Amino acid sequence: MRDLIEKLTPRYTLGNATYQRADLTFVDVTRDELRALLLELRDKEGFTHLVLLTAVDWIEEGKFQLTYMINNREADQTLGLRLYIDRNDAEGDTIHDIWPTAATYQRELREMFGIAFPGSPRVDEEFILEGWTDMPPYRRDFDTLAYSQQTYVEREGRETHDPRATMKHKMYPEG
Amino acid sequence: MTFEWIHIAYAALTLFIVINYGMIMTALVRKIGARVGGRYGIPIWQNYIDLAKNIALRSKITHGVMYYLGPVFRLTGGVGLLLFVPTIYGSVMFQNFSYAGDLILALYFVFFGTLGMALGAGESGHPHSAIGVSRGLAQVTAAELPLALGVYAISLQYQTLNITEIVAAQQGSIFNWTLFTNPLTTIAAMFAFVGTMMRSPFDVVLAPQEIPIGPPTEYHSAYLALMQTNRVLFPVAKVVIYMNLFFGGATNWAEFAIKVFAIYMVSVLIGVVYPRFRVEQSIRFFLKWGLPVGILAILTV
Amino acid sequence: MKDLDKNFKKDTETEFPLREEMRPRKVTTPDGQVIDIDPLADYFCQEAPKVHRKSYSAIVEGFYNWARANSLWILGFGTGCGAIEMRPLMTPRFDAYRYGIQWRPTPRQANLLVISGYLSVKTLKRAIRAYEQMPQPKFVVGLGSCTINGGMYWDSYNTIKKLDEYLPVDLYIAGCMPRPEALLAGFMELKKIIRKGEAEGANKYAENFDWYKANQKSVIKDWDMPDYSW
Amino acid sequence: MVSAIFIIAAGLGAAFLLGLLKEDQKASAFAITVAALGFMSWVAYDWAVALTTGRAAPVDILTAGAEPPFAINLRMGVAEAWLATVIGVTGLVSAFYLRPALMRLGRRAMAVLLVMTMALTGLVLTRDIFNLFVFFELVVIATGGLVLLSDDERAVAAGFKYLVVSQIISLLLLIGIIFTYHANGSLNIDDIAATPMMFTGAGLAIFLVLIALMLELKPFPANGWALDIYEAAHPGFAAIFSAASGTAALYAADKIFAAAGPDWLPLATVLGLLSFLGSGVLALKQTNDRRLLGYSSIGQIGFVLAVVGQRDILGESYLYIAGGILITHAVAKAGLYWLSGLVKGRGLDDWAVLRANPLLVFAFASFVAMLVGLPPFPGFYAKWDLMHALAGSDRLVVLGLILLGALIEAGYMFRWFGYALKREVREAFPGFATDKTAVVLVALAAGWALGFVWGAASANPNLLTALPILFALAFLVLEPLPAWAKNILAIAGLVGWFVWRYPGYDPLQMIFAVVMILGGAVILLASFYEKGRRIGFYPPTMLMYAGLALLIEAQTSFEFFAAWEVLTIGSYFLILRGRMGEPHALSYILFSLGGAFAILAGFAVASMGVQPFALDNLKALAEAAVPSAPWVFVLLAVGFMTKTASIGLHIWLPGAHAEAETDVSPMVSGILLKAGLFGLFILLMNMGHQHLWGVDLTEVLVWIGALSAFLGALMAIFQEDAKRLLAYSSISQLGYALFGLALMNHVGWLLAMMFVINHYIYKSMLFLAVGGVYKRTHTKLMYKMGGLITLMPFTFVSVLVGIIAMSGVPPLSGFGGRWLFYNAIMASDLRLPMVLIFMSGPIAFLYLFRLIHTIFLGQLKDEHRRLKEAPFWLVVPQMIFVLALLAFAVLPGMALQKVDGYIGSFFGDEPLIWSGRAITSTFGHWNPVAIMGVIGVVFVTVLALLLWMNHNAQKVKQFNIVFSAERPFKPQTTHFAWNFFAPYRKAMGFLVMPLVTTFWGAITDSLHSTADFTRRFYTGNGQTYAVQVLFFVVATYLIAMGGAS
Repeated sequence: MRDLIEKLTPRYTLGNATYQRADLTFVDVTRDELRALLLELRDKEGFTHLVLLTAVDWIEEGKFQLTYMINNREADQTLGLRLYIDRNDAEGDTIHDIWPTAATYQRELREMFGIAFPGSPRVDEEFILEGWTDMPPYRRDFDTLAYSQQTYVEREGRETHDPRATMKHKMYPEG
Repeated sequence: MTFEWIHIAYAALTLFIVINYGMIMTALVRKIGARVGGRYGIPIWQNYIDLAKNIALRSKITHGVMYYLGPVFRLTGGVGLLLFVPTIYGSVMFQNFSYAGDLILALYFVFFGTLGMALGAGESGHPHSAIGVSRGLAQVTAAELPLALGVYAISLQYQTLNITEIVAAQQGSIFNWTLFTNPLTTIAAMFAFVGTMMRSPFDVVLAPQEIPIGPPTEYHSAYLALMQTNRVLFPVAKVVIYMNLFFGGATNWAEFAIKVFAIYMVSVLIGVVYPRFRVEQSIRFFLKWGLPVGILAILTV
Repeated sequence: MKDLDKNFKKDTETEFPLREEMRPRKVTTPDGQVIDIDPLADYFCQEAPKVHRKSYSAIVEGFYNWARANSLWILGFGTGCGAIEMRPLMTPRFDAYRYGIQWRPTPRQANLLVISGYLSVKTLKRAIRAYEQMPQPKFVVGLGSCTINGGMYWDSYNTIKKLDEYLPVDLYIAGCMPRPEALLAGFMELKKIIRKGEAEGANKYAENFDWYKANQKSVIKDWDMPDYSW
Repeated sequence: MVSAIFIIAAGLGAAFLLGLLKEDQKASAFAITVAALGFMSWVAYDWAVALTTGRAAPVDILTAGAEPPFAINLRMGVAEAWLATVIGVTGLVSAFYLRPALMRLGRRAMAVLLVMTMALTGLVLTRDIFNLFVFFELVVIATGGLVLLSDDERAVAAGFKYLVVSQIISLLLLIGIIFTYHANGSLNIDDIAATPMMFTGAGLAIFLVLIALMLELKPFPANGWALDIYEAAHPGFAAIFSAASGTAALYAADKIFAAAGPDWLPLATVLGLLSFLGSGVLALKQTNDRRLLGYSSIGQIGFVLAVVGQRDILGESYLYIAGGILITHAVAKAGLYWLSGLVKGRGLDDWAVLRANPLLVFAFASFVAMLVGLPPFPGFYAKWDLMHALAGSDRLVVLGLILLGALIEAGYMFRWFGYALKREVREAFPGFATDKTAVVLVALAAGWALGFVWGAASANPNLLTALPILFALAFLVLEPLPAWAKNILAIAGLVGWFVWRYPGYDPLQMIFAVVMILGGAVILLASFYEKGRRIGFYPPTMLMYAGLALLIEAQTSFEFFAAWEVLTIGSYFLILRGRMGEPHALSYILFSLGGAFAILAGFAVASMGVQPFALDNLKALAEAAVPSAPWVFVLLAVGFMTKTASIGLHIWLPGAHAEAETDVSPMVSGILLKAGLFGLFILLMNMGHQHLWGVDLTEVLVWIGALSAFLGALMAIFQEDAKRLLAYSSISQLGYALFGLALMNHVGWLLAMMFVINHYIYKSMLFLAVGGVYKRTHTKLMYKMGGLITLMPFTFVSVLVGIIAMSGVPPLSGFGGRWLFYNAIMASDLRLPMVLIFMSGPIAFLYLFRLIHTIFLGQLKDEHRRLKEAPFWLVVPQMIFVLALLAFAVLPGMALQKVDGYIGSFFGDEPLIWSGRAITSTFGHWNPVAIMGVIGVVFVTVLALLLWMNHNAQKVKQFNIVFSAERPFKPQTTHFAWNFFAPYRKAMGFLVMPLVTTFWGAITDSLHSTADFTRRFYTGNGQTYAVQVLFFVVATYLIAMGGAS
C-alpha cells in the first residue's frame, strides 16, 4: 500500500496518509484530482469496487469530509480517500458515471447532510425521509433531542437512568 | 324426473349436511397438518367462529355492483355445482337437481363462480386482484385439461354422460370402480384435481405475501363469509364429482364422508410435500405430464 | 446524558408542498373537452368514519364478542424489530393458532393491528392507513417499550414516542423486546377485554377523529392522502 | 344498311378533306373529324346491332370487282362489327378527350387520328394478309405521329423506339407473307385456312406471320418499347393504343390463328399465359400509374390471346368469351387512361384526388372490377364460361394459370384502388375538366351497359336483373339522401325481402336467412348513429346483403358463385372504409378472390363443363365416385374456408375486422363469416365423406377446425387491441363450427348450427359494445381504458352477457353449444383433435375475461372520468341481442328443433329427444329451464342474504384499496392490464409465432423480387428492345418447332 501511495505521490497531491491496518489505508485528496485519481485506481490499480461513500461533519473546522472507500478485491486492499469540502457551500462532484452505485450514496448525502451533487441521477428526490422540511438531520448543528422534544409527544412519567449507575446499583446493591 | 316442491327441502338438507361436513373436515385437515408439524392446531370449530366473526363485523365497504355480486356468484357457483350432481347414489332424497343436466353441466358450471369472483375482484380495482385472477385463470386452463380428457374418456367408457348411470356402472365390487377399470383416466383426472384445489404446489394464485391472497384481497365481512362458506362447500362439491366418476360414488352418508375425506387428502398430502410452482411452471407441468396421460387415456379407452 | 441545545428551534415555517400527483389538474378528454381533476376528491372516498353501535341484543353482542375474541386475525405488517418475535408464535413451540389467532395479509380481513416496535413517521403513515382500512371492530396492540414511550428511540428525530396519541391502543405489551410468551399472555388479555365488550377502539377513534387527525398531522408533514383511508 | 367499305372511305376521305382546309380553320377541322368518326362508329354500330339481332347476314365486301384471292375482300361479321364499333367509338370519344391537344396541333394531327381509326378498322375487317400488312403499316405510322401529341418530352424517344421495333416486326411479317404466298399461292386468309399448314415446310412462313402479329400484341417479355408509349403518350392516345389498337391487333392475330389451324393454338396459349402472368408480376412493382396500366393492358391482351388459344374447345361461345373479355378490357382500360388524364401526379397514390368526386371513385371502382372480372361485367360471365369449357376439356393447368394471373391482376389493381381511397391528398385540387369527366362517364355507362348485354346474352341468369342487386345499386342513386333515410330504406328492404321469401325456405336456409337478413337489419339499427349522408356506405353494404340473400337461395353453381362474388365485393368496399383499412382490405380481397377462384375452379371441375350445374348435382358426383370428386371437395372447401378464416387462411381477418367501422365490424364478423359456413354446409351435405390418397377429407377438416379453434383462441389472449381480440376469437369460434360440421354426425351439425346463431349474436353484440367504447375513448387498446363499468353500464351488461354466453358457462346459451359438442364427439370415432378443442375452451375464458376486465373493471383513467354511455343507437341492438341470448338460453328448442329434424332427414337418425323444455340425447340430458331456475333461485337467495348483512356498506372510490399500505397515485400504474397473461406467454407463447403470416409474406415477397429482377431487362434502350424482340422470335421458334418435331 505504501508503494501505491508513493507511486501516486509524484502525480497527485496526496496528504496525511494513515496506514490503519495492513489492508486499510486512508489518504487525503484534493477535489480537482479526485476524478482522475479514482479512474486511475479503478482502471489501473484494480480498485474496482466502491465500498461506500459517506461524509463526516467537521463542524468546528467548517468542513465536510467525504470518504470514498474503494476496494481492490484481488489484493484484498481497501483505500479510503478523504476529501474536504466547504461546509457552507457544500457541493461535491458526482461520480455516478464511474460507479453507478455512487448515485444512491450521493442521494443519501444530499438528504442527510445537504451536500449537493449536481448531475447525479434523482439526487433531489426524497430518499429515506418523507416530507422532511427541516435542516438535514445528520448535520451536527441539528439537535435531534431538541427536535424530538419539540415534535413528538412524550409519555408522562418516563424516567431516565444513567446506565452505569443503574447497573452498578442493581448488581451490587450493597455497594 | 320433474320438479316437485319437496325437492327444495331435500336440496336444503343436502346443502346443510355438506356445509357442516365441509366446515368440520377442512378444520380437521388443518388440524392434522398441525399435528404432523408438531402443533396442536386450530380448534375443530374454528371455521364456525371465523364465519360468525366475519358476519359480526360492523363496517363494510363496497367498490361497486360487480364487487358486491362477486361473492354471490361465487357461492351460487358452489351451491349450484353441488345441487347439479347427485350426492348419494340410490337415494331419492339426495339426487338434488341432477335432472337439470349431466356431467357436462357440472364441468362447465365450475366456471360460474370463478367468473363472478374474477369480475368482483376486478371491480375492486386492486392490481393484486387482477394479477391473482390472471394467474388463476392461466393456471386453471392447463390444469382442467386432463380432467376434460378424463371425462371424455370415461363417457366413452360408460357410453353415457349421466352421472347416476356412471355411478351405477361402478357398483357391485370395489374393482368396478373406474379407479381400477380405467386407472389411466383416473390418474389424468387426479392431475386436474390436485391442480385446482388451490393447494401447494399450485397455489401461487393466492401467494399471501406477494400479492396478498390474490383475488379476494379487498373482500371482508359478509362478503368474505360467503366466500368462506364456498371455500368449505366448493371443494367438497368438486370431490363429489370425482368420487362419482372414479371412486364408485357413495351409497350413504358415512361412505360419502370417508371417501370425500380420503380424496381430499390426496391434494393435502401432495401439498405438504411439494413447494410452490410459478404459473408458467405449472402450465408446463400439466402440459408435460397431465396432457400425455390424458391423451393416453382417451386413446386406450 | 446528551446535551440539549437550548437554542435549537425546529423549523415550523416551511410547509411541505402537496405532491404533484395529488394536485388538481386539467385533463383533455378524448372528445377534446378540458376537465378538472381533483385527485383527492375524485379518487378517494371523503366520508369520515362512523361510530357503530353495538347490537341491540346483549346476548347477540355477547356471542359476537366471543367470536371476535376467538377469531383474532392479525395483520401481517411488521412495523419494527418486534415483528421477529411474532414468528415463533406460528411454530410448534407456541402455536398461537390453537387460540384462534391467525395472520392475514390484507388489512381488509384483519382485526388486530400489532405495532411491533418503534414507529418512524414514515411507517406511522402506513400504519394509520392500514388501521383505517381494517373493518370495525378492530384492535391495536402496541408491542415493546418503543410504542409505549419511545424506548431507546427517545431522542430520535424521526420516531414517535407515544402510540396512543395517534391510534387507539387497546393493549400494550411491555419489554424490549417482549418474548413470545409475553405476546401470548398479552393476546389472552386482549381476548378478555374483547369478551367484556371493552375493546371499542375503533369507535373511540371515530368519536375523537379530529383529535387523532390533528396529532397525526402534527408529525406527518406531507399529509397527501384523504383524512380517512377507507 | 350502309356498306362497311364506307367506314374506311369516310376515314380516308375526311383525312383528305382536312388537307384542303386552311391551317387556322381548326374548329371546322375538328368538326369534320368528329363527324367522320361519328359516321364510322354509327355504321359499325348499325351493322353490329343488325348482325346480332339477325336482321342482316355477314357479308363479304369485294373490292376491285373480283373474287378473292384476286382482289382484296373485307368481311363484316358479328365480331368484326362489334370490334369496329369499339374502335370507332373509342376514336370518337378520344377525339373529344384529345380536343385541346388536337386544336393545338391542328388538322394534321386530326388527320392522323382519322387514319389511325380507319386503319384499325381495316385491320379488323380485311381478309387478306397483305392488306393486313398495309393497314398494319398505317397503324404504325399513325401511332408514331399520335405519340407526339403528348406534352411529355419522353414521348418523342418512345415514339422513335416504337418505330424501330415496329419496322423489325413489319419485316418479319413481310417475310412471312412472302413465304406464305410462296407456299400457298394465295394471300387470302380463307384460302390459307383451306390448306392448313403444318409445322413442316410452310410452317416457318405461317410462324413468321403469327409471331409478327403476336409481337404487335406486345407479349411479355418483348414489350419494353410499348410500355414507354403507354407511359409517355397522351392518356387520350394511350386509351386508343390500349383499347383500340390492342383490340384490332388481337383480332388480326385471331384471324390468322383461325386460318392456321388448331395446331398453332398452343403457341397462342403459351405466349398469352406468359404475357398474362409475366406482366402481372411486373405490374406489382410499378409506381407510375400509366406504366402500370400498360402492363395491365399487355396482361389482358395476353389473357385474350390465351383464350384464342382455346378456340378449338370453345366452339360457339368463343365470341362471347373472348369478346367479353376483350370489350371489357377495352372499355375499362380506355376509361382508366382517360381518368389518368384527370389526375395530375403520376404516382399511384396521386389518384387520391379522385375522392373529390364520388362519381369518379365509382367509375374507378367499376373499371377495376371490370378488369378483374367481377360481376356484373362481361368479363365475369366470360370467365365463368371459359373456366367451365377448360374444365370440360381437362385443360386444368391453363385454368389454374389463368386464375392465378387474374389474382395477381386483382392484387395490383385493388392495391391501387386502396391508395386512391385511403391515401392523403397531397396537393390542392384544382377541379376536374368537365369534358374529360364526361368522357370517363361515357366509358362507365358503356361498361355497365355491356354488363347488362352480356348478362342478357348469358345462358345463366342476368345479375343486373336480380332484385337484391338492383336494390343495392339503387342506393347509388339515393346517395344524396341523409343517412337515416337510407338506413330506414335499407332495413325495410332487408325485412321486406325476408318476409317475402321466408315461406319458401327449408329450416337450414331459414336459420341462415334469419341470421344474415334479419340479423343484418338489427345491426343496421346501429347505423342510425351516423350523421350526415355517409356517402359510399350503403351501396356496398346492401351489395353485401344482396349477395348473402342470393347465396341462401342459390340453386345452381352459377347463382352461388355470382352471389359469392357480389358479397365479396360489397364487403371489400365496406372493409376499405375503415380508418386504417387499406392494407387489410387488400389482403381481404386477395384471400377472398383466391378463395372465390378456388370455388370457381371447383364448380367448373365438378360440372365437367356442363351448365347449368345444380348444387344438388354435387351429391350425384359424390355418389358416382368420380375421380375428380375429392378434388372438387378440396377446391370448394378451401374456397369456403378462406371466408371462415380457418387457420392458415386467416391472416386477413384480424386486420379487416379490427379496422372496420363500428357498425361494419359486426356485419363482417357476425354475418359475413357465416357465408363460408353456409358453403361448407352445402358442400358437406352434398358430398359427405371424400377420400384422397386414403385420407378422409372430413377428418382433415376436423383437424383444421380444431387447430383454428385452438390457435385462434391462443392468439386472442395476447392481443392488446380489443377489436383484434374479438377478431381472433372469431377465428376460434368458426373453428368450432367447422369442427362440428366436419364431424359429419347429426349432433355435430346441430352444434355448428348453434354456433351460427350464437356467434352471430354475441360477436355482433361484443363488436358493437367495443365499438361504442371506441367512440367514447377513441382508442382500441384495452390497457388504456379501465373502470368504465359505472360510466357505460349498458355496454357493460352486454359484454358481460356476451362473455358468459361465449365462454359456455351455464346458464346462458353458450353452454348448449358445449353440451351438444360433447354429445357430438361421443358419436364420433375421432379422438385426438378433441384435445385441441378441450384446450381452447378454457383459453377462450382467458381472453374474454381480459376483455371485460381491462375495459370495464379496474382503474378509471383521468381523461375518461366524464365519459358518457355509448350512443343510443349503438346500445339498442346490443340490448336486443341480450334479450335474444337470454331467450335462446331458456328456449333453445325454438330455433333448433326444426333444424334438428331437418338434419335428421340427412342422417336418418334422431339422437335428440325434445320433451317439453328438456332435451335428451343418447348420452345425457339438458334442461335449460331447470338450470336457469336453480341458478336463479340460489343466486337470489344468496344475494338477499348478503344484502341483509351488508346493506350498509360504504361506497368507496377507486383508490380506496389496500395497496400494501401505500397510496396509489396514478390509475395507469394501478391498472393491471398490459400483457395480462404474461405467464401464459412464457409457457405457450412459442405457439403463436406468426408462422402463417410469414409464409404468405414470403410468397408476396418472392413475387415482388421476381418482378424486381425481371424489371432489369427493361432498360429503356431502343436497341436493347430491338434485340429482345429478335431473341424472343428465335426462342419462340426453337421452342415451338422443337416441341413439334
